[in-house]
Amino acid sequence: MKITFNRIFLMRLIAIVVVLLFAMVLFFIGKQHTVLLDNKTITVNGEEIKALKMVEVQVNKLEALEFVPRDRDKVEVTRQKHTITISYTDENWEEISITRKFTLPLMEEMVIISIPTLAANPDAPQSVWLEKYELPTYAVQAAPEDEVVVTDDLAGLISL
Amino acid sequence: MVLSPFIAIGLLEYSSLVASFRLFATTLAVTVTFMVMDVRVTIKFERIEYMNEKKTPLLEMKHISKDFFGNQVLTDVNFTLRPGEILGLVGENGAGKSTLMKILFGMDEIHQTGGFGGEVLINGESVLFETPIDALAAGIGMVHQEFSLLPDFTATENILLNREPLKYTALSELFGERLNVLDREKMTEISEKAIKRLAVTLDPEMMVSQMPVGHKQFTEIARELSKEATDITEGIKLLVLDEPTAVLSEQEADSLLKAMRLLAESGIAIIFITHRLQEIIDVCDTIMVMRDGKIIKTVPAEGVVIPEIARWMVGREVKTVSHKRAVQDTAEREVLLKLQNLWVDMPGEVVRNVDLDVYKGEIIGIGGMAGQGKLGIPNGAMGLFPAGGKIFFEGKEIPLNSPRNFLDAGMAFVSEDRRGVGLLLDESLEWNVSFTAMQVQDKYLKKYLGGLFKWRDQKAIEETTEKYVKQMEIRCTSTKQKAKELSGGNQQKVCLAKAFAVEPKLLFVSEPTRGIDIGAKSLVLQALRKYNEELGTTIVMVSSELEELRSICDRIAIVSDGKVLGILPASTESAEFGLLMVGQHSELVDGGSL
Amino acid sequence: MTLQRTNLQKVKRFLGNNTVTILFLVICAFGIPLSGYSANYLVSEVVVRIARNSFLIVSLLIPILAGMGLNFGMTLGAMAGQIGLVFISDWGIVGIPGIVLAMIISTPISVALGIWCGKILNMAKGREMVTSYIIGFFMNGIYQLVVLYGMGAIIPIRSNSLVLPRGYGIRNTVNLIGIRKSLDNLLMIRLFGIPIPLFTLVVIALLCIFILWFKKTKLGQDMRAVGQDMEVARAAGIKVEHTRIVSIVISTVFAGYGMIIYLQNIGTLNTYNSHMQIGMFSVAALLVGGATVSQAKIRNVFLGVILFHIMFIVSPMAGKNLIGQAQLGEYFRVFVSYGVITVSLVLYEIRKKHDRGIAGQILAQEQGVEA
Amino acid sequence: MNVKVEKIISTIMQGVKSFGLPRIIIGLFLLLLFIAAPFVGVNIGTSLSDTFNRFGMNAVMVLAMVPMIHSGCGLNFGLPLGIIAGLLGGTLSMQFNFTGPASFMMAIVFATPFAVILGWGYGQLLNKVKGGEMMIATYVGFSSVAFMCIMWLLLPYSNPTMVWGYAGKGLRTTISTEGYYLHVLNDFLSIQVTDHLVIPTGMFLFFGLLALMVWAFLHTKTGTAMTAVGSNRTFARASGIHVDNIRTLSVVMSTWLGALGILVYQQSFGFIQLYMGPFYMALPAVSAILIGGASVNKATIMNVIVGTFLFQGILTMTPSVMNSMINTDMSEVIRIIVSNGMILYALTRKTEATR
Repeated sequence: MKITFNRIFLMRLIAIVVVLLFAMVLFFIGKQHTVLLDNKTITVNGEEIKALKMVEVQVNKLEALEFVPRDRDKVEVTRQKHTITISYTDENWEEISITRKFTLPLMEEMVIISIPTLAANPDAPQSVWLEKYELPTYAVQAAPEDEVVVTDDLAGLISL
Repeated sequence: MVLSPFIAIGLLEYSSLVASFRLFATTLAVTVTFMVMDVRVTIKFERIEYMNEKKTPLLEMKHISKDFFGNQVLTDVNFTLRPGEILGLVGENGAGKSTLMKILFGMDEIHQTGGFGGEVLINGESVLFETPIDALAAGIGMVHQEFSLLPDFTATENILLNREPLKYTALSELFGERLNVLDREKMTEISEKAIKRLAVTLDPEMMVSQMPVGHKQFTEIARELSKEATDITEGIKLLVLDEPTAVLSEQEADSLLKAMRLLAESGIAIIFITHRLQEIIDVCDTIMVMRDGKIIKTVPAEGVVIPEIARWMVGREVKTVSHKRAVQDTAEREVLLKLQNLWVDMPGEVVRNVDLDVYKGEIIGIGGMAGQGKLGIPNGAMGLFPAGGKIFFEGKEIPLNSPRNFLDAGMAFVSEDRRGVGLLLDESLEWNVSFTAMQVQDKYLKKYLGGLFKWRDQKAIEETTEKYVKQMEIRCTSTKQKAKELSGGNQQKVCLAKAFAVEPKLLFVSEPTRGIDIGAKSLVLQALRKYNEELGTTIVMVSSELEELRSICDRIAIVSDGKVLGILPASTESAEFGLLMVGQHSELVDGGSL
Repeated sequence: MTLQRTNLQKVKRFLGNNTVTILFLVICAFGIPLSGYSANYLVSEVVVRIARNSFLIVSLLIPILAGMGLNFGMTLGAMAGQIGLVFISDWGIVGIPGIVLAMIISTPISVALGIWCGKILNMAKGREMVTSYIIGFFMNGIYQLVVLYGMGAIIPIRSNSLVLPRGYGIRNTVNLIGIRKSLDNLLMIRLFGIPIPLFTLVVIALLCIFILWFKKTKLGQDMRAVGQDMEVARAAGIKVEHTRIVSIVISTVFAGYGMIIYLQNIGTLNTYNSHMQIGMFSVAALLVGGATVSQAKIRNVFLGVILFHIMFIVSPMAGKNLIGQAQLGEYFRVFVSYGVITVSLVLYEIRKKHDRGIAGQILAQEQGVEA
Repeated sequence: MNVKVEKIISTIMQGVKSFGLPRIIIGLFLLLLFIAAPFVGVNIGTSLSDTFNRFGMNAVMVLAMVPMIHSGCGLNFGLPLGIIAGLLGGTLSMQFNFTGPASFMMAIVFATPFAVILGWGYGQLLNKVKGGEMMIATYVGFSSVAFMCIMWLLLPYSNPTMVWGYAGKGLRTTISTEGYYLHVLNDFLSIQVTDHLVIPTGMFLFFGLLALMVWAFLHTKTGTAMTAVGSNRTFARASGIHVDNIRTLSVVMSTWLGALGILVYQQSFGFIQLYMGPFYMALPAVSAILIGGASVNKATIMNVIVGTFLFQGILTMTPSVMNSMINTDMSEVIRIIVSNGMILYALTRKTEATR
């Protein structure tokens, strides 16, 4: 095939580039991340940070979640930039509300946010209280038996 | 108006005249000399004027020659065509008209068979068209005999097929200009303009499938006319009409002729190919008669009469009519086959209403122009195409549309379509020769259990095949060879052998020599002749070559427009047949419905 | 030169031309009361199915325009769409962006498969349908090779929920929870208590408008020309082969999009058999709507979806109420689906032959007049 | 010297051409599998035995392609229709409690009228749609299978080994032929060559008998006419042949052979598969005869034998060898690609000038 750099070739090139860019944008805005919210007593650098007694957490404008100690819940979000708002009452019966912005790494399926750490260091960089999370490996090994693949398309005929 | 070659010839004569005058002048008085000089000067002057006026003819074909594998079909054809001139091209089938047009259009067929000799000039420039598309781009249009129209498109859509004016859409930037939208208004405008030039009434929005035939023809012509000059193509300058009136009614034909005159007046040159000679005389400026690949005559149309053209067409007084059987008194002979009101629906070949008596023991020829129905007669009688009417064989009526009854009655048919109907191309010669006889007459079979099992008798088949291979001089490696590997002539012989194996009382032979070389031709004809003489088999032979019919037949029926126009003894002069073919008949005609 | 037809003949011709549709009307007329479903339920089911299936069926229209018959090779597009969905599921792209990205991924695959399919069909002129049907089967083998053995081994797939426990190959079913109904729910309105996925319907409407517009383009005109007579089109300088390939490519690409729309509604992907049946059901629905091998209009699509799917919905229940076996109804609808295609194809061939005989009738008539 | 080499090469090329490139590739592939088999621990005897067995099981169904190809009806994608006749014969024979070899004979007897009637109707239909046979045959096959699904549920069969236990009516999806005609042909005169290699003589003989019948038929007057109809329909018509009748006859023969084919298959396989079982049975048979060198309008008994052996050989050998070699069973995928690829190849080839 002979490639001629005429107008239509250029147009097509531009179109392909635009579509590819658009696909990338879609990747950014459509990628789903699971954010685990954790309210557990945690030890960071030998220093123990206690779980909060009662805390309400809202990510973006999703429904607010309530946590008691040792609670863990998750929210599913798309895009990378998000805000988290936690409101709790401290020992002095003071209502404290912290709002933080955070950015999720693009290829991360799942991250965990430690609410006590965030409450303790509201101004610290996000790496202090947000880290990536991987499912424990035993969950995968729990299903050893091989799945039988049914390639017979007649099955689909009856049950459509 | 006079055609240029004539001028040239005229000039030659004049100049020799002039030379002799000059010779004279040296011995005669000075005044005489002056006079002669004067004449000479005027001639010269005239010539210059002429050359100025028609410096470059629109189309000039010089020394065109063409052969198909050694078979010469065109020899040294020369002619010129000026803008606005209508040239009538006539000739019998196979005279070379269509080959000439194919050369003009640069058809693939020509290039694949080794090109052609000579030169084609357009506006004085030598051109060589690679494809018909090139020819179209140079402003040459052709209207074919078969319509190349799309039935479910309107006239406008057909006229502008693949040349539609477009409206810009943004998507075309991306996907090419084929995604531009058709500009319907402009399309109608262009087609209306083209139709107007023809001065006919034709609804541009009418679907082609619903048009009468004449309108289809006009649509085709309008398509050519609508080709306007663009930067890559030129507007239509030359129009070739290949038998445009063949399918038209008289009225339609008349309006077509009028339209042609109109076009010519607007400067378009037309090459008009037709078998209706009166039309040629009516509409053409010049008539060019071809025969055997040569131009026989090029004359101004004025003052020419039909018999003259017919004579030119059929031409040579044939010396080699190989036999002259005494023409017997036909009234007393037994009628073997009788066709009554036969109609046949065969594509491109309509038989409307044929009445024909075939006498026992004779060879009767059926001739006529292409597409007039001569091929339809045997095909319909045999039942290969839907037919109606009545056939009587030996006094009994034979049901139509049933090949089996036809064969059972003792008739056989050698089809003109060798590859399609005549042969099992993928099977051996043995099968081809023996099949029909085996199926119809239970020949070459061994019977077991009282005829319950009919086993193919390989030995009998081989023997018969070998017999015919010898008898007909079929050139093959063995009787096991596949039919498709044989040459055309040998295939034809196999077809005949197949028919002979049935030992019919009456044999239909359709175009037995089409597409085979001269040697094979005479062998085939001899075989037919011999078969007729030795076994008394009646033969009905259909051929488009009149001379061939005349050389072998007793009587010849001429078919035109799906009807038998007349039957003449084979010994009648060619010119009479020529007249009959073009619809003029004399008193010699002795039968057929007129 | 047309034959004059009596009124009776006209009625006969109308019935003959619409046999399948009328047959279906009768089936539905009997089936609906037998099934005992409420009108409301039926209408909402039919609306769902219109939204789900129309796009796929519309993708069949363009090859018919180009005279290539019913494109059983649309399964190729369905495969491409499924591959797109597998990728976005693996990458975790959800919602509308996921759907659009799946479409973008499916496009080059569809185009490549379409070109290949078109080239093969050009080699098998005159028997496009049976060839495209076998192409579907053949490509299914290649698809399995890629998805069952290539994915996870050569083509990186990270998600454990997709890959078979053995480490490569995609599981039987892929949960499309991320994009499930995201197109349908984007603009869901309720009319008389019937949920209407307006956005999906708008997408389908846009496609229909595109098809109508496409018929007016030069390319559409060329396809019509090629569909009617390849030789005449070629003589006019239209690139016949290329045009035919383009028609198949367009069909394949749309089939891919259609499959994605179809599956976002269903919500689960049966990796190894979703695509195979889709060709058959789409073809059957189109034929039920009154289309033929050589002619199909947009109204055939919608009439077809409605009638075909009413039959589909009611037959198990009708079977149960009539004989006491729901399975009977299930077999019945399979039978009807295939039967419809058979009857349509047979009627088409017979009519083609009949039309060829018309010249003879005219001649006979002429004789009658003259005699 | 050079000329000689060229000559040899051209002879080889000629040979390759006449035998067909796809066949050579498939043949070499099969040979390779047989060579590789001992190295990866697959027993040649068992493999051969399996191949023979499957050859016997399928050969008759492949033979059922021959009459229709000969008469120009194209590849018999409507084979399921014949299979249905066979299924009716088999189930009826069991219903009337014929056992042992008698049940097989009776199955054939019962199947024959169904095959004739169905084949006749199918033939009439195909005569109406000349030129579009293959697509319509495919769908006739499919819709008849779906129709029979309904009938299997409704027909009043009562033999308890055949009907659903809980309902007492409606046939099961698979019915064991044990006690009826299981292995009646397989065991007839079977030869135990080694521990692993058994030759199912009876099945071969049965196939041989049918093949001989077909071969003999093609040498009779009517058989000759059938070949001619397939080779050039117009020629046959011009020779007084009633083309439609010949075509119908060929379809009836194909259908009947299909019915016998499925009975042979069942007696070896051990089960009658009803409902959607026969759905895709046509495709392997079609591709087998194509692999054997047949085209859309030419086929011989030799094509049947070679094709069935190659196709079934590959089906037998690939799973065992591949599994042992790379621990993956890709045979199903290979089967799909090879068989459908073969059909595509045949469909895209320009058929002979006569058609």
